[in-house]
Amino acid sequence: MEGGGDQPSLFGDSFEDPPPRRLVIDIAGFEGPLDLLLSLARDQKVDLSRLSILELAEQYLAFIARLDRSQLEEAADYLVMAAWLAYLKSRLLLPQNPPDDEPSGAEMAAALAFQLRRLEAMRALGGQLAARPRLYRDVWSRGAPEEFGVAERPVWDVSLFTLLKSYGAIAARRSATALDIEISDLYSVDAAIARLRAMLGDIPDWADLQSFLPAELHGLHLRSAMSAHFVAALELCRQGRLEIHQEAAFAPLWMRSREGRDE
Amino acid sequence: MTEGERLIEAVLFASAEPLPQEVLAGYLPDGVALEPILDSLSAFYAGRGVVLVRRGGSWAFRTAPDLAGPLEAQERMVSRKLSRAAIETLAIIAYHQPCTRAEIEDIRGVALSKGTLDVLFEAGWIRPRGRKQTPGRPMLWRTTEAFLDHFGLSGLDDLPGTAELKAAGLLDLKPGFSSYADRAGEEDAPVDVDDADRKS
Amino acid sequence: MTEGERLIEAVLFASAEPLPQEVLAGYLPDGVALEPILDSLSAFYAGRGVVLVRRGGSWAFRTAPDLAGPLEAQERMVSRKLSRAAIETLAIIAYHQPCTRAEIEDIRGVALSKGTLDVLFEAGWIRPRGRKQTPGRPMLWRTTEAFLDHFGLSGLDDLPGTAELKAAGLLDLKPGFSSYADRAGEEDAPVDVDDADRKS
Repeated sequence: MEGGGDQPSLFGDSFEDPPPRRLVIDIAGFEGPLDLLLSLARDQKVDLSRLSILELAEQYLAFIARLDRSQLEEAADYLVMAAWLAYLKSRLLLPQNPPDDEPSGAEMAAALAFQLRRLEAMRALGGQLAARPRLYRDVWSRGAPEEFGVAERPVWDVSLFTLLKSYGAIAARRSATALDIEISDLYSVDAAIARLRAMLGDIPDWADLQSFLPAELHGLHLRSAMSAHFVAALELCRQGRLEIHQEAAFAPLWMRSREGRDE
Repeated sequence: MTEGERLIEAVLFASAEPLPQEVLAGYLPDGVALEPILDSLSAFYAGRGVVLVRRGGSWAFRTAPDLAGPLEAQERMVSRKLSRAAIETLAIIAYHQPCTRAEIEDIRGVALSKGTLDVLFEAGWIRPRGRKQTPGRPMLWRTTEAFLDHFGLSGLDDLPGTAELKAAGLLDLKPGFSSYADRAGEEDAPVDVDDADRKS
Repeated sequence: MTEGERLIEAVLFASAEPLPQEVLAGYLPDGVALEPILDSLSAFYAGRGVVLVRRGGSWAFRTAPDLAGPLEAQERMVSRKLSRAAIETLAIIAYHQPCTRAEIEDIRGVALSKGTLDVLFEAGWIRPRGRKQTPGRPMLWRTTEAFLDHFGLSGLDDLPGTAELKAAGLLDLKPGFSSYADRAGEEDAPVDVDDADRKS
């Protein structure tokens, strides 16, 4: 990827919110990149301690390459793992001395192998646990419990789960009734009109609308400035103070001042 | 001990009702007789803390009648359910303590009925502690050590915060209702795939 | 058979739930020790159709696990089928406890989805207890006695394979090779409920 840095583009992507962070994407039935790796490792049909991490990295990258874009767009975890494995691969293939503060390729591979063995062990234990004789499925308690004692002592039947769930419900209810409206910090159309109007003298010839955006903005602020300036340009055009043209859809928007151009 | 004896012992133990002989016989493999098994189990349990008794044509385990005295001497635990209002009130006190009755009502959005605080007080989970320095000087409520004990908490600090409740799936905040803002939080800035396309 | 043995046998037999040792000891006259009684009863019932089992600090009579097949006709409480993620998470907590949500996510290499921790918590098999003394002070999760009872374990030391896993270093909670999962939620931003929600 070339340049660009941390400034997201204004076009290309929608203005929608990013996907929720905890969304777990099921790629072909896998539960996360580690699960996919473990499954690929099993296909090597060797003991996990003698696994070829290099081969595994290649298999993972090949698997990811086969997925279509629509699946990948939402699966950031898988892509980050792919990037990490590509880096690991380069480290393993070109074993130069890493800087002091970075692990060597062999260390990285060992850490990954450990992760896989630990996950496999936990998965096996989960299976063993689920297969144990379970209460009220395989094993039963006294069917006719008896109670003795004349004096009664009440035992309140309420669990921590019930208590917390109940508080969760109250908190949700409360938050639904209180609507806080925060002051907008996005770029407004009014501000953009005022700004463009002041700059009209600086646009004697065709210039890209984007080059007139305030330089210090990022992220949503930048996007809001872009849309506000676009609307502002249309308004100034309507007032006959600005001309706009665009060569094709999604191409840059050119504009120039009509000040002093009146026939 | 034979397999037949083990099986009949387990069946009688787990049953909620006395079991008729025909039902018991149904558990045994063909050709295994029930009577010798019941005889040997009765003989075995005679004189123990639990005895095998026959009620008409049915059989059941019961605690030995002579133990009634020593067993009665202990308090009997009776399980009781707490009302929803009481649970909610307890949760509010736990999270907002010290707080007054009016504050609880404000948070729940309904008036507190007379018995609700009483039940929690009798259970030993809340107690009044001081008064609020506002007109009327209302009592302030707090939770007790017994509250922590019952819920297995090592301290009030163990109670999960709202973010943690949410993470554990115990708090469902419907987005869009809680606040309205068209502000750009830096960390939430949408990540754009087309970074490279940006003209500079 | 001693009177103490008869009493404890009767009390345990009469209860569907495991009883804590302190409760059992309450039934014995002063000066009578509980441990030898429990030892002799367990030895006595070993191999029978009904067995005496330890569940953490509590004891209960249960049908022998090998009779599951023949007892099939007994009423079953069908519990919700556990997802693979839930079973794995339960195993991780059981073997690494106490551990935080982030540690579980690190071992599984994926963020915990909704309906994993809360299902286990609701079943009564896990509970939060204490907080880790690291930045953000995340909650620590542990298994409960109900977990032991459900899975037929006499204690955490009864979990299979612990020694081997330990020897292989697989019970280390060392973080994984890269922190690729975005776990901004729970650990970094504890919300102070008191301050946020408190009305004054």
